[in-house]
Amino acid sequence: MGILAWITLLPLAGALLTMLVPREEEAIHRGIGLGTTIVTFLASLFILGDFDPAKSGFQLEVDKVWVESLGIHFHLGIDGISLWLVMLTTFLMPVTLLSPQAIGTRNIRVREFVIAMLALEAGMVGAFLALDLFVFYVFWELMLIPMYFIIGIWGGERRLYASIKFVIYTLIGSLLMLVAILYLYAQYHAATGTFSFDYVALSRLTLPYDPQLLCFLAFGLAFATKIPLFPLHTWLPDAHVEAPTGGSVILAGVMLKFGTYGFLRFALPMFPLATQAMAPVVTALAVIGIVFGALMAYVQNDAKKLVAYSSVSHLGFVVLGIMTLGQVAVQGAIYQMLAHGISTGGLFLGVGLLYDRRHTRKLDDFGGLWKKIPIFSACFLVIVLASVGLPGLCGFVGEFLILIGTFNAPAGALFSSPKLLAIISASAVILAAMYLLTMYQKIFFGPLDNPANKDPHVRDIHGRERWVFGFVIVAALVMGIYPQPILARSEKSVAALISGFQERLADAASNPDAPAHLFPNPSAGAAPSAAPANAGNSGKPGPTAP
Amino acid sequence: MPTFYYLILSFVLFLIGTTGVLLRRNALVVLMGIELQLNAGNLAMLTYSRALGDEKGHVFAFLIIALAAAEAAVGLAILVGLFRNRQTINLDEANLMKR
Amino acid sequence: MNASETLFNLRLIPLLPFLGAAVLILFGRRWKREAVLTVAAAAIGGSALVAFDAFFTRLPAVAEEGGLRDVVWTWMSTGNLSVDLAFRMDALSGLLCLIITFIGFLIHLYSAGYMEHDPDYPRFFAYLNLFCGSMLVLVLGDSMPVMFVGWEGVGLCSYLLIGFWYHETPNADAGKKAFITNRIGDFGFLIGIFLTFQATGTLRFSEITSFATAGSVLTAPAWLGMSNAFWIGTFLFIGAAGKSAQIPLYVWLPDAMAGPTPVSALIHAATMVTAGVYMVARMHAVYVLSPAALAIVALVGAATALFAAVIGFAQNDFKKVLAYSTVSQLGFMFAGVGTANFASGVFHLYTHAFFKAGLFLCAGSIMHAMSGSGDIRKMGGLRKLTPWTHGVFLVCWLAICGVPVFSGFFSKDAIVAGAFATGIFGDDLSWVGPTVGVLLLLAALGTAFYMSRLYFLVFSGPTRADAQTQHHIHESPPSMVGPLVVLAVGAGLGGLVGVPGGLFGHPEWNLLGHTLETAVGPELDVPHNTELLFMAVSTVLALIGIGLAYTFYGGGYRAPAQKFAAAFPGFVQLVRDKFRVDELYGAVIIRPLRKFALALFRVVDRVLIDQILVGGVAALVDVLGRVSRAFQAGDAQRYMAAFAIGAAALVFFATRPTVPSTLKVEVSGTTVSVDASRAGRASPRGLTYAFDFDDDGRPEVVGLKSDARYTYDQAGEHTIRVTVTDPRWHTQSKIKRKIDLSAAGERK
Amino acid sequence: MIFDSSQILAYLPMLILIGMGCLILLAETFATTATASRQGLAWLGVGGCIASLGALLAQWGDAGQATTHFQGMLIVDRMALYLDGAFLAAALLTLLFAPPFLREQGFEFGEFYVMVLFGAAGMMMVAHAAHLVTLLIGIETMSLAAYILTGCWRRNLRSSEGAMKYFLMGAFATGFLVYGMALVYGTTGGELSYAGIAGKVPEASKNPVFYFGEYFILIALAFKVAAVPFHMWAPDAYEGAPTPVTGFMAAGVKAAAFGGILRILDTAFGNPLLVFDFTGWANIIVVLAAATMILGNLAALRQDNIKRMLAYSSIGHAGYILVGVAAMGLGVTTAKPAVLFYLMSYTFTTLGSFGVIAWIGNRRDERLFIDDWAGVAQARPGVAMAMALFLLSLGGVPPTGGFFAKFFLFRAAMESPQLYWLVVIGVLTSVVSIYYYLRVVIAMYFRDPLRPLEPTDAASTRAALILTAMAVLLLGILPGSFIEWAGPVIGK
Repeated sequence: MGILAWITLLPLAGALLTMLVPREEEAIHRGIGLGTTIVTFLASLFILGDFDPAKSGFQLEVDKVWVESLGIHFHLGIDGISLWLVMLTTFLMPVTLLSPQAIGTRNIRVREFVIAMLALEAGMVGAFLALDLFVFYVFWELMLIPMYFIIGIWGGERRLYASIKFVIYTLIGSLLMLVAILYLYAQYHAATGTFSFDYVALSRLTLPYDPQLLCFLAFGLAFATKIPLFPLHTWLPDAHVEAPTGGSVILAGVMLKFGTYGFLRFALPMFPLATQAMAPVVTALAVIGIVFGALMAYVQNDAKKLVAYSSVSHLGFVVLGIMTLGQVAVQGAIYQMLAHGISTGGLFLGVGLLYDRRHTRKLDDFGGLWKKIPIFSACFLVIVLASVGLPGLCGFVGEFLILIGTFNAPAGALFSSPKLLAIISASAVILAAMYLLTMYQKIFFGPLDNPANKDPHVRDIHGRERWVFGFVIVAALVMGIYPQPILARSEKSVAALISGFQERLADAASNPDAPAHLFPNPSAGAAPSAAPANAGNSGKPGPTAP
Repeated sequence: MPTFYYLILSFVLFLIGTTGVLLRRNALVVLMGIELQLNAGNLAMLTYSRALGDEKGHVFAFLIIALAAAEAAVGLAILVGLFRNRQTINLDEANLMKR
Repeated sequence: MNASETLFNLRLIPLLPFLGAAVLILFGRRWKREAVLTVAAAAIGGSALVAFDAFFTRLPAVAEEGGLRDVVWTWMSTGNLSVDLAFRMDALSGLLCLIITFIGFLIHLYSAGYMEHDPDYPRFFAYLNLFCGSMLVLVLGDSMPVMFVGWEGVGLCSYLLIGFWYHETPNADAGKKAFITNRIGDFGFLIGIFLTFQATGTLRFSEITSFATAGSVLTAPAWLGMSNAFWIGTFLFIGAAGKSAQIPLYVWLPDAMAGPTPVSALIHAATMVTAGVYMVARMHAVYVLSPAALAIVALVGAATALFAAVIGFAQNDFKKVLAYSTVSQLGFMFAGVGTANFASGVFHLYTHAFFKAGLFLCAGSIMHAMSGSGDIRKMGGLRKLTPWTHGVFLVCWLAICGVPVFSGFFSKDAIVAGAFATGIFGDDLSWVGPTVGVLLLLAALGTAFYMSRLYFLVFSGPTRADAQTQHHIHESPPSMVGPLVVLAVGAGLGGLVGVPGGLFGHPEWNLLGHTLETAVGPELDVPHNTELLFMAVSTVLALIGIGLAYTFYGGGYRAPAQKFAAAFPGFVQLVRDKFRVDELYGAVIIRPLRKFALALFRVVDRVLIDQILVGGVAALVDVLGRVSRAFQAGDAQRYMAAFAIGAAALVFFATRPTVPSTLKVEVSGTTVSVDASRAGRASPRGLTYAFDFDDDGRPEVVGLKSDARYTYDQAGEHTIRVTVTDPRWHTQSKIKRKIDLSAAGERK
Repeated sequence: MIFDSSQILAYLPMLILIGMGCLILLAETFATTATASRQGLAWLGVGGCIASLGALLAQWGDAGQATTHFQGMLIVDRMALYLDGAFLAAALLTLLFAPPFLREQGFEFGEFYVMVLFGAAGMMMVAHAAHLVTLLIGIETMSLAAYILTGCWRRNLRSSEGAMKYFLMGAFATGFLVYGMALVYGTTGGELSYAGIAGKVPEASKNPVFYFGEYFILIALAFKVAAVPFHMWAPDAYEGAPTPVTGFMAAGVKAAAFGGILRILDTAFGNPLLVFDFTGWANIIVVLAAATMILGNLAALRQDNIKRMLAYSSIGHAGYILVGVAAMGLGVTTAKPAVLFYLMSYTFTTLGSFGVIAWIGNRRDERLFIDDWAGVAQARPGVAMAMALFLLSLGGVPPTGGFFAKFFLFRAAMESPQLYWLVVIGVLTSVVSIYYYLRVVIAMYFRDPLRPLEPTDAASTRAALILTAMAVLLLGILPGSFIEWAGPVIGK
């Protein structure tokens, strides 16, 4: 078995192991959870070592037959796009489990929590790595269940409502995606006479315009809900507020990325015509989300809700970057996904710690905490600033690349006025400072006048907590100062993706009503040189909507 | 066209049976309605059998008669059970389970 | 680009303060104060040594070729964008480096005394080091993004230091205000970066400079008829206005005085706030391509200079007066660079750094003496009580007023004379230069007035402080006075490096201009007569200002001052309230924004999406669920009835011939052809189609074919009825359609 | 009429069940009232099922080619044997789940086990039927057993009421079935075997009466699978029946009826003349499927009684399976295996879930309301996990058999463009279904217990639960062989 299969299955093995330990041994459960995730992280470092940045295609592939007669293969592979998302997952997991607050205030059923988190990790890693659409779908659904339990069992007051909302929102989209996958499968069979769910094979399929649009909408709905794109975002604040800290961290840090990752990996390359037609809508929603999320965050009094809405805003940037389909912006979008994982994960860890100390998340209940817990305050400040997008920390690089890439996208390529969109989006740098600093100030600055804040229980971070925040801060700093290693490894894959998209678009646009057929040259033929990202797609009129 | 008349008769019987099932409240009478339906089937079967000169229809009719008997046996047992529990076999009074 | 770029460990210059900050943050809490100070001062001192070494021994040799460059590593490189984490020192950034490290070092020393009793001593020095590092990144940045790192970094430090005494809400608010206002500027800066990248394809300053030539794409019209250079310049200037507190983004700077005074001296007077000026100078090559952009810079600068000076007339807080003075002086600098007189703008930046830092440190020293109060109404007579401070303040005061020989005289004069003499604006905008000049002269008069007012109210006459405070008044410790004296020397004599040597036939006497020439182009050539004229005029104005102030405030509040206040109470109050700009912003922007967001949250997010859209679907499903349950009434006979009805319906509908939902009708003239087959399906076997075209009940066409043609006698409205019959069942389906022939004909 | 040993052997599974049933009847007369001897009866039944399963497996290899026996009345093919496996599993699991339940509720009779065995035999007959006579006999055997099982909880009001409703409506449907058979018989010129009917269809389809016959048979079978609008017996009968019986009914009766539908529609009425066009049954099935999916799942939403909720859910599942039947009608060859796989997976899942429901209650406290399930996961994590697995499988969430079942089914349906909209309805109603399945999960996992749990615990229940859970997981992780046994998965 290849390393990819290992890191997918390791967490599952850990979960099984945890099941075997008696319920009372909570320390052992935590130990197994932490140990498994750390081992997984170390294993994922091997991927990093084996990864060849000069290749654009998939590497380290694992391909095992699952259901032979249907052409379902347990096919995993990694490229520059998924590489870092997997690393993010394997990094955030041990950090989260290290945090004593991960399980939240309902400190019960540690064993189940560890099992759920490990199953979640397996689902997430698998979904990032899956190269078979069916396997992707299975993992996609698989991560839903543990997260549902995490919210529902260890969540807050309204956890039932939040968990069911989360599931229903996500399922509607994902089941329609399943229908679209099945449709692709049938069309692929019609075009070639063979059955396959293989990503590489299916992504060569060029559909006529109308089915493309429907498939794009089906996939897009699943992804847009996950991101979440305005106006599908209302599950997010609820889910985040109710989820325990660990759940929030993973939900915001990794799971939201599946939406954007899905767009990048599936929706765009497979349905170029539909992408072209829908780009104005999607980007408009993204930009609305950027501003809207920021404004919503601005008026929240609940720290977790505020951070949740900030995710809506930040993920809007990612969508914007992806939809430009320019090298710089897409790279920025990938980077922003990682940065958001680190910074927002850190924010949730921080808010979780505050809740642990104070049993409230209302900003008005805090004030002057710096005096009481200076080390944590400093750590939290760094994370807040990373989220604000301060240069030198992780948040800046992604936002900068997205905005500069969007700004310089050729007008009319995918949407009419990229400059305007970039300018509107850039206003979020102001709004981000407004809401995050307001939050920070309300918590840590001002007089320490609330007696509850003077309670001796409000301790500064110590022990494991220091390591948790230390890891997050180091990651944020390193990613802010030296992003190039990350960018360099995704460079080729992104370039291939974009040039492949352009070629596919040209192929599909040449006759939008042609029956489903295979695009002659799969992504392997994509020019590996850092192709001028925006060349070639200018002036090609999109098909009119039906 | 005597065959046709018999068929009409069987259909009328079927309708009468159905009507009885739908309108009468007493479970026993409803059971009778069902028997009527089965016998309408019997009649149609026999009519065709006779018209076609085919023996299978007769056999089938015997089968249906046996079946009706079995059903009646089981059904009556069930109704007895119901009556024991409720002291009535009026259908509209047995509506403990709904919605 | 330049083959002869020389590598030099420039990275050490910002790195040392950063390391100092990191060490202090991680370990400082457990250290003694001496150790903290040693680390902090060593960090910035070491940085200063490297900077001086680089500037004086390494730079001259390569200044002509673009200066020293140090690439740490590739920062971001993807697609056509490539940004190195690289530093570059040329004359301009070198000069700034010297100012920052030198004044920064002095202020570290000064703070040792000033912050002596503060419990957060290590945190303060950590911030200070962090600031110095960021500021050095800002000036040494080789490309716009790297500069932006420093740009935001100093904003952060400013935020942290303003809110240093965070436990008081106004301080924290002031910090936040500073950061957010700066962010508005940063927004402009970002757009400027994007535009630059789009136009030039690079973000390195040296490449931008060599790209920016008259015929390049920068001068091509881009949007609204203005050139790329104009938009780049304008957006960058928004950034500069935010950082350097120009109209309309100046509001944060006066509030920033909530921070410790050394911070005000270093950040909000000498270094950070001048970053905007530095940036305009750095981008001079682009700016000179767009006189219109320069005009905006110059006019905003001049207007700010005057406006802030006027506000300075009526402020009663020592540091507030100095703050508005800073805003005003920054306006001078922008007017300087805005008239394409970049060297003079930088020159003023340099002199201002000394005298304003000196003034602020004096303010700190005096507030130290006055038990922390900065209310000048309660001061007076401090000349004797704090002699050293007085002496330093005197020098700096004369420098800022523009009294000859003192540093401010030369730099201010260079700007004013340049404004009148500049030819950059061409014919269309020729009015800009003189307008700017006149505004600046008025501002200079105002400067002399309010600074003199400050001087007289604080130092002359009898003291107005209450007895208890008076008792405590004392001169500051040597660690504070020492730096003051050094700054006073700089403020007094610093102008000599930029004397207009041309007047005396020795242009090389203008050391500064000569040095900067490699970085920002040659100094503006001002005719000797003009130069002399404005030297005279500004000297006279300075003296008038001082005299006027003496009349009003010499030795305390004199009768004319009181009379004036009594005569125009409204105006005086308005000025004292800073023209109520903050309130205006609050009412027009900030509160409406919050209300808007709140309304959006309540209406769109909660009600529209969550309740109506999502809740609506859920409620609909729920209602359907209840309805579905309602069928199940518990009565077995109803169940059987449903069974029977269902069976009947099934049989009924399964035996109806299917017809399309609408008839397909094609019209040509008065001839119609009708197709009653279901879309895409072959005609079902055995069905009879009857077409009744004239609505008389009798079909015109009857047959097995599902389509028919018919020609009407006349146009008008007709109804077509089609009856489909299945002969086996004698079941029928009917469909009809109305057509309007005349209209249809016309449509064709 | 010639009997030879091969014919007997072919029906050995069925015969073993019947024989074992008779044996139990006999044995009961000798059985004492002691619990142990009653238990022995159940184990006899289990033994019968296992023997029958063995006989089934023995002939699996030969069944690759379909063979008819008894002059075309019965047929042995892979589909029938596959379904037989499901029936046997249902019977076996029922015999494992039921005894503790019956003992606890105080009506442990040997006849119960006999009826389960006879019912299973009837189901087999339906699956093997290639003739209207055998179809009728099979359906009636199965149904009569089911009526009795429903009503056997004599002291229970709901049981007798449910049995009465089930019986009356069932008999009513039988009336339709018999009448329909008569009409088909007559209009085809005296044909009763499927092959014979199929041969006469071109002629008979000219006669409208033939369609009446066809529709009536269809309606009767639709009644058995509880398709809307012929579903109304199901909630009441499911609620009233003793819980293990509910599982048996929901799984076995449904699977058998679908087996009958598949075969009769595929062979007797498989002529395109009858499938397509406005009079075609494909139309009817499509409409029934849509209505069944929607109504079943919506009505389940508001149920608080878990048995009733699962009853409505089983109606919904009938809708999904009807999608497969429609796909088969539209010429999708892969639809039939998908339906079979669905039935197999549904059998295990349903039996498992009703097994847990039977397990959780006791004589005083049946715990049939969802609120009663609060905190089960804390008291008994293993059973809660099994139940969650079953519910997720019913909802079609990986990695469970239910997921693959839906997946195969929808995949097959997607081969026919006319069914896209049906698939979309299918997935949307699945989302709805997830909502109500999760209500139970919520109660079990997310709520704190209200009162201590006193389940009807027994080794056989545990064994059965482990079996079902493993089967559901196995079907969800390695579905390959199971779907391939069901028939060709790749069309065209």
